[in-house]
Amino acid sequence: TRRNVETITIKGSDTEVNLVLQLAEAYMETNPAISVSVTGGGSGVGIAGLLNGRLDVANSSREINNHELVLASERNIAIEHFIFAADALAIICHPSVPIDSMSLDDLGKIFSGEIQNWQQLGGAAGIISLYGRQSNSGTFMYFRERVLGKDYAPGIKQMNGNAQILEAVKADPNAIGYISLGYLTDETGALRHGIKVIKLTTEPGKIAISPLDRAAIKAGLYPLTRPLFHFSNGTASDIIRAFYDFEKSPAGQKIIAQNGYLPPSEAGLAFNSVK
Amino acid sequence: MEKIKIDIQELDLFFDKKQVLKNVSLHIPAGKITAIIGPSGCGKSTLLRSLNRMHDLNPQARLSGKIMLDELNILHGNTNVVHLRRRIGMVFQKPNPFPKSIAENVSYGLKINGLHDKKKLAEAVENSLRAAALWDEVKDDLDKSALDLSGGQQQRLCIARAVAVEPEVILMDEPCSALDPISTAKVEELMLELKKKYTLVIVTHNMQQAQRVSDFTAFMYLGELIEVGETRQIFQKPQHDLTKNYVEGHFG
Amino acid sequence: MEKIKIDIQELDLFFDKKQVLKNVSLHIPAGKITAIIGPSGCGKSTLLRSLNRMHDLNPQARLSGKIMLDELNILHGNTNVVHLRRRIGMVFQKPNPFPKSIAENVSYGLKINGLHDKKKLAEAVENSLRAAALWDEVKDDLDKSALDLSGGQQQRLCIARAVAVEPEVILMDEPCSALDPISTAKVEELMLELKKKYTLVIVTHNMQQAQRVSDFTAFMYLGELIEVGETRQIFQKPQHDLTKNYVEGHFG
Amino acid sequence: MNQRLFWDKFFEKVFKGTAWVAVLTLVGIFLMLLINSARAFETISFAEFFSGTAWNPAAYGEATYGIGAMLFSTLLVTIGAMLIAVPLGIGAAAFLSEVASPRTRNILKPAIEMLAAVPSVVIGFLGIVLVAPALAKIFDLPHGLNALNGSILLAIMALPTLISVTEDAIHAVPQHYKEASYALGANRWETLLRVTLPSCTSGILVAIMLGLGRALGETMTVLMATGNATAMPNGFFDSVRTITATVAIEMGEVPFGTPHYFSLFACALVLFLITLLVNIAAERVAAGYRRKGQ
Amino acid sequence: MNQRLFWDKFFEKVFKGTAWVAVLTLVGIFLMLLINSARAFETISFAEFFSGTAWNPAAYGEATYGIGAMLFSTLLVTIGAMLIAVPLGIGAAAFLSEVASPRTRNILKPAIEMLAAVPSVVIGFLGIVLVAPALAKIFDLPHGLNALNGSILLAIMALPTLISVTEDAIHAVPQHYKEASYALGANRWETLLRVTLPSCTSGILVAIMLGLGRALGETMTVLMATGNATAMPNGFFDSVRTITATVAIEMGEVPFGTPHYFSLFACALVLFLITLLVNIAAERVAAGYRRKGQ
Ligand SMILES: Nc1ncnc2c1ncn2[C@@H]1O[C@H](COP(=O)(O)OP(=O)(O)OP(=O)(O)O)[C@@H](O)[C@H]1O
Ligand SMILES: Nc1ncnc2c1ncn2[C@@H]1O[C@H](COP(=O)(O)OP(=O)(O)OP(=O)(O)O)[C@@H](O)[C@H]1O
Ligand SMILES: [Mg+2]
Ligand SMILES: [Mg+2]
Repeated sequence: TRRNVETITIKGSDTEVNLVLQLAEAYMETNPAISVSVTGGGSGVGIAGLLNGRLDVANSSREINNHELVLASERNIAIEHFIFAADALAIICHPSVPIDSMSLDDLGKIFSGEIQNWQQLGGAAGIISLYGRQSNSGTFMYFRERVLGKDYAPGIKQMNGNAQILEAVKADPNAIGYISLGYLTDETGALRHGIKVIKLTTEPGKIAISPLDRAAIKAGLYPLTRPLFHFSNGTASDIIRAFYDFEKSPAGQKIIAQNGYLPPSEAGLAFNSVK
Repeated sequence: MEKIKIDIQELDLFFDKKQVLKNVSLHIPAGKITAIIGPSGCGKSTLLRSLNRMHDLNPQARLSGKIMLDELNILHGNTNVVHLRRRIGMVFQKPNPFPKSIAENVSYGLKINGLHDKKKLAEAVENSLRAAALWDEVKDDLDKSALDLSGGQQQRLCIARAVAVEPEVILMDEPCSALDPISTAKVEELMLELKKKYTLVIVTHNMQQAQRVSDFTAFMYLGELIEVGETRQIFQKPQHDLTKNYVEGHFG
Repeated sequence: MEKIKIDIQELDLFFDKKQVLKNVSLHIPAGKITAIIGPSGCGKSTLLRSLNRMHDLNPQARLSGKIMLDELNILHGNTNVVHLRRRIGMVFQKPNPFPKSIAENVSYGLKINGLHDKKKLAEAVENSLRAAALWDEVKDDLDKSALDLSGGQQQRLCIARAVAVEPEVILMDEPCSALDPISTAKVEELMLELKKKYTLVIVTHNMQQAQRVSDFTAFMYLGELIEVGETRQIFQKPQHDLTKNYVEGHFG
Repeated sequence: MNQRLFWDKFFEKVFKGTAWVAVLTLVGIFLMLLINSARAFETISFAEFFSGTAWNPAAYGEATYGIGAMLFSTLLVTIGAMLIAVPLGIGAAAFLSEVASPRTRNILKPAIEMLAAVPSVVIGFLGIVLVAPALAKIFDLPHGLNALNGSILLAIMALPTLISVTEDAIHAVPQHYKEASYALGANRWETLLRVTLPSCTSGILVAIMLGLGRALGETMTVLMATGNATAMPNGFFDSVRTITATVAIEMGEVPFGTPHYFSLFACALVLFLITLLVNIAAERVAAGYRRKGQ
Repeated sequence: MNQRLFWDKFFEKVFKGTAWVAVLTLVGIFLMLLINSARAFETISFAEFFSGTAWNPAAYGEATYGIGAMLFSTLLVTIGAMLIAVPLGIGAAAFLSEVASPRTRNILKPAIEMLAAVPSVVIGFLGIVLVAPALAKIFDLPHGLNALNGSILLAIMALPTLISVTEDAIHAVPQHYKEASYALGANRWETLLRVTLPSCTSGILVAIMLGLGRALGETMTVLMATGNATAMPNGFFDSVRTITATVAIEMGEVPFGTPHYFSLFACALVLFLITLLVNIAAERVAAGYRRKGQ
């Protein structure tokens, strides 16, 4: 390249973009010879970029799917993955909704359109108004895999980012939506105004867990916790590996925690193909 | 004395800083034809356009003085210019037909005044075009564009258009400049016909024409009204040297 | 016989389906003034505009026949119209100054012909304006917009503009229609001056003017060229009844 | 004279050259769309594409490629936008050129043209935080992220073009036409409606077509403010997803050369064809008008 | 007569009404931007905002809000786009109205207006798959996602507006001006350059301003094709991130009411002010031209 600097081009998940950007900056401060560029667009965009040969690393908040794996092998791309942090999805609704907790099953039925009225869950009558992300977002896919197991209701409003879901839910008395843990609280760590967090149960009878309950999350009890991935083509080069190492280091993990994200789970670390 | 239809009193007109009319006072008698003559650029068109407030459209024009149409103060800010122009029709120096059909050009004024009866409109179009000596040439092309007419045909069309709405006063700025002698004669006949009911003010460079049709003649020079009087008197016994030189300078 | 400058042979002209010129043949002698007369709408302007291919701009116009300028076939597809128009200048019936200053209007033609010397341009502007009897009125306003001139002033400006580029042939479509007798006399002087070097074709409705200035007169009627001959002959011994009626119908 | 001939030739070359570069670029884009679209129909049937109402290429089950609902949504939002923008735009243009004082005009005109540069995200944002709550309140809806919101925002985005181009077209109408009308006793509005506007139909048409193009092709704003739901809408109060929003969202994530990829080009082509049809129809109407008017 | 008076009043009301609705909407947007921008400067200093070159509101250490690099990038891309689009646009417009046969014109004009409706993503996409590799090859660069790519794409997007509006302005110049020029022996190009174009400067200005607005305000395309790097660029071959791209990227994710949120409005306001300045400057030039021309 022209300026005698090695570059890593990273693109993908909007959930990860701010976090990885900060990690990259902290990394570049100590390694001026390496330039890391980070952009968003959605997990799908990142993976597509990798498959189309235009990226070094794709950020993704979901696993790569079969369809993409087939394309990768057709194009002789060997996907390597690295989990560097974890995120949790919070379910939020308008404070006027008189429901505090629900089962994962009911949540799936709401988002797939089988339950359409708050009355069916014991609330006041009102057509449930769904807010989610767009199909290029990893969160969209993750939530569909994990919670629905089928297609979203066609009436779901696909918003452009976490902040927009947040604002839309605030304004709509029948709203329910999902957002990343990092957007739930403000700088001081307090829950943002105008929304309500729904606690989730995995099986009937079990106690409902709030995503604000750090201890429960650490213990792996909150059901919507997910790993955050980096994907690369083939075995990661030395400079990419060095960046991964920085993310694993205490300095890197501190940045992850500061941003409201979680360290990778044990299972995640074990799953990594880049060690 | 005749009844005065329009009374111009001490009219000054500036375009920006240039004074084009200088203290012009003139009586236009009702039911007569008044001709305004004078060398090119002396302010004839400007004076004519003052009478129906055409200078309103030009932000550079400033007028002072007074013009009365019967009891109506023409230059007053509260005067309804739409009503005023309805009463004072105009034929412009450069023929300016609308980019519409010949028939629509003539019926435009009637339509905006609320006449929508097709038969009556067609009649009025025919009568006006006949009066302006254009009917025979265009009767088969009434729905053709007026912009495709020859210069003289456009001029007659504009006369027909102005006559169609039957205003009380008709201002004509060189209405025969593009016309051959025969058409000119017909338009002059029309003027004599019109003055039975209406008041006419015409601008002309044709001294013979002024003598043939007008009852009164006003001579302008460099923005000033030099002399006005009965046509015969102006041409035969002009009071002023300037007038004398001008009307005698004619030839042919 | 005089040298023939322009030779029109069996010219037909249609606008769409309407025939406006019918088998017109006419010789324009070099160094003379040829006047074209005829009632309004008979095709005078159309004929004039054929000579410098102005109808090229109108897709509806179709011409057939032949027009020769010296050895040049004017209507031929390969003829360089730019050179042609450089040789044949034109004053249009409706004065059409550019929306530029008075000086720029006159110098335009010279500039596009490569004259850029400021002093020479200024001289040419002055000479042309003087020739068109406009200099005294506008000499202090040379950089004012030409659109603010009076009708007659615009007409003289267009004459000055056409004369400035010194074409071989000058076509003038009613060049004095908006002019007072004195300006008219000056423009006529100009024409007589010009014909010493150039060839002139004028359209006029003024029979006296035709008699005063032209050497030859052509009479048109409904698109046909009825008669052409020496001016005296046409006005005093017309061969054709139509001509006779027309020239005798004049009055004053 | 030789020099002059040289410049003649030179300018002729330059103008023809630029014209062809511009035109060929645009033609190239069109062809590129056409070729890529054609490949979509190797796997997707025409019938499914145009009559299907479900667009779900990333479906959990089988992918479906029906643009019905999106097409209807697009038309809904765009027609709504034009219904708002065209009268407002022409009215404002007429006001600026015929009524407002030169001073007012000199302030307002640049201000309006300036608004052509508001980034579409900002307008979309306004849709979420201002228009949506207002609509919800006025029409007593749970939320205002619907087709109407999109129409309003697109109208706002089309307005600068519409006003500015129309104003200029009105301004270019020769003064003597207006004088002739006034002298016959017509008032300002009659003159405007019967003389001025008919004399500049072609300019107004350009304004409308560009406004329409802007509305049809705009992505960000609709994507943010219409709720972006793929279901077939029942009216202006339902959330909708337009064709452009779909193309915008999915273009980034789709791997090259797949049916999904080609189908997005087919979507863009449909937008083209809509504009073309409207354009041809509008030209017809205007031509009829002009013919009558002459 | 009474009825006529009623309609007079009615139309007067309607036109004034529409004009005011349109104008107030646009003024409202402006005020909204202004107010939100003002709040940005409660926490961010003016000096930092305008002279700082690092834009990093989500920084690891302290957030920085300097629009220097972005502003320079925006100007680079936009000026580049205008340098390409304006000559091409005027050339093509002149060609269409003065040279092309009516047939050609009737085919090309709607085709060009149609291209105003190509969604910006599609153009951005072209930038990635066609223009970027071409640039990389021609100029021997590692990749073509740079300012030049953005300029080219924005020029393409501005072309339909530029061509269409300019063509119409040229078309509206009264025929008799051209006749006068031809009759003096001017050729087509001289007539165009010295008579026709000077008579429609205001229309061409509108075309340029709208094209500029489009280029400045466009998000998707630049976001996709310029490489989106926040570093200060050294020239057209560096990756850049424009102000609109920044606003577009960050608007979706920034929590409301934070300094970051307000700073995005300040960014949008800067875009406004650029357009305004250009507009005023252009009006001056044109007015000078007109004054000289009269
Ligand atoms: N562009 C055109 N399209 C169709 N018809 C036309 C066009 N121009 C002129 N005509 C018609 O051709 C005939 C001749 O017109 P022309 O302008 O040559 O007349 P003219 O002899 O100059 O008349 P005038 O003395 O009134 O100027 C007229 O009947 C006119 O209506
Ligand atoms: N809009 C204007 N702005 C500035 N000056 C003007 C304007 N209109 C006319 N003039 C000037 O005012 C004077 C009178 O013009 P006007 O048109 O009244 O002359 P006129 O007597 O009608 O001449 P003509 O017989 O040539 O038509 C002229 O010197 C002209 O240059
Ligand atoms: Mg006059
Ligand atoms: Mg004629």
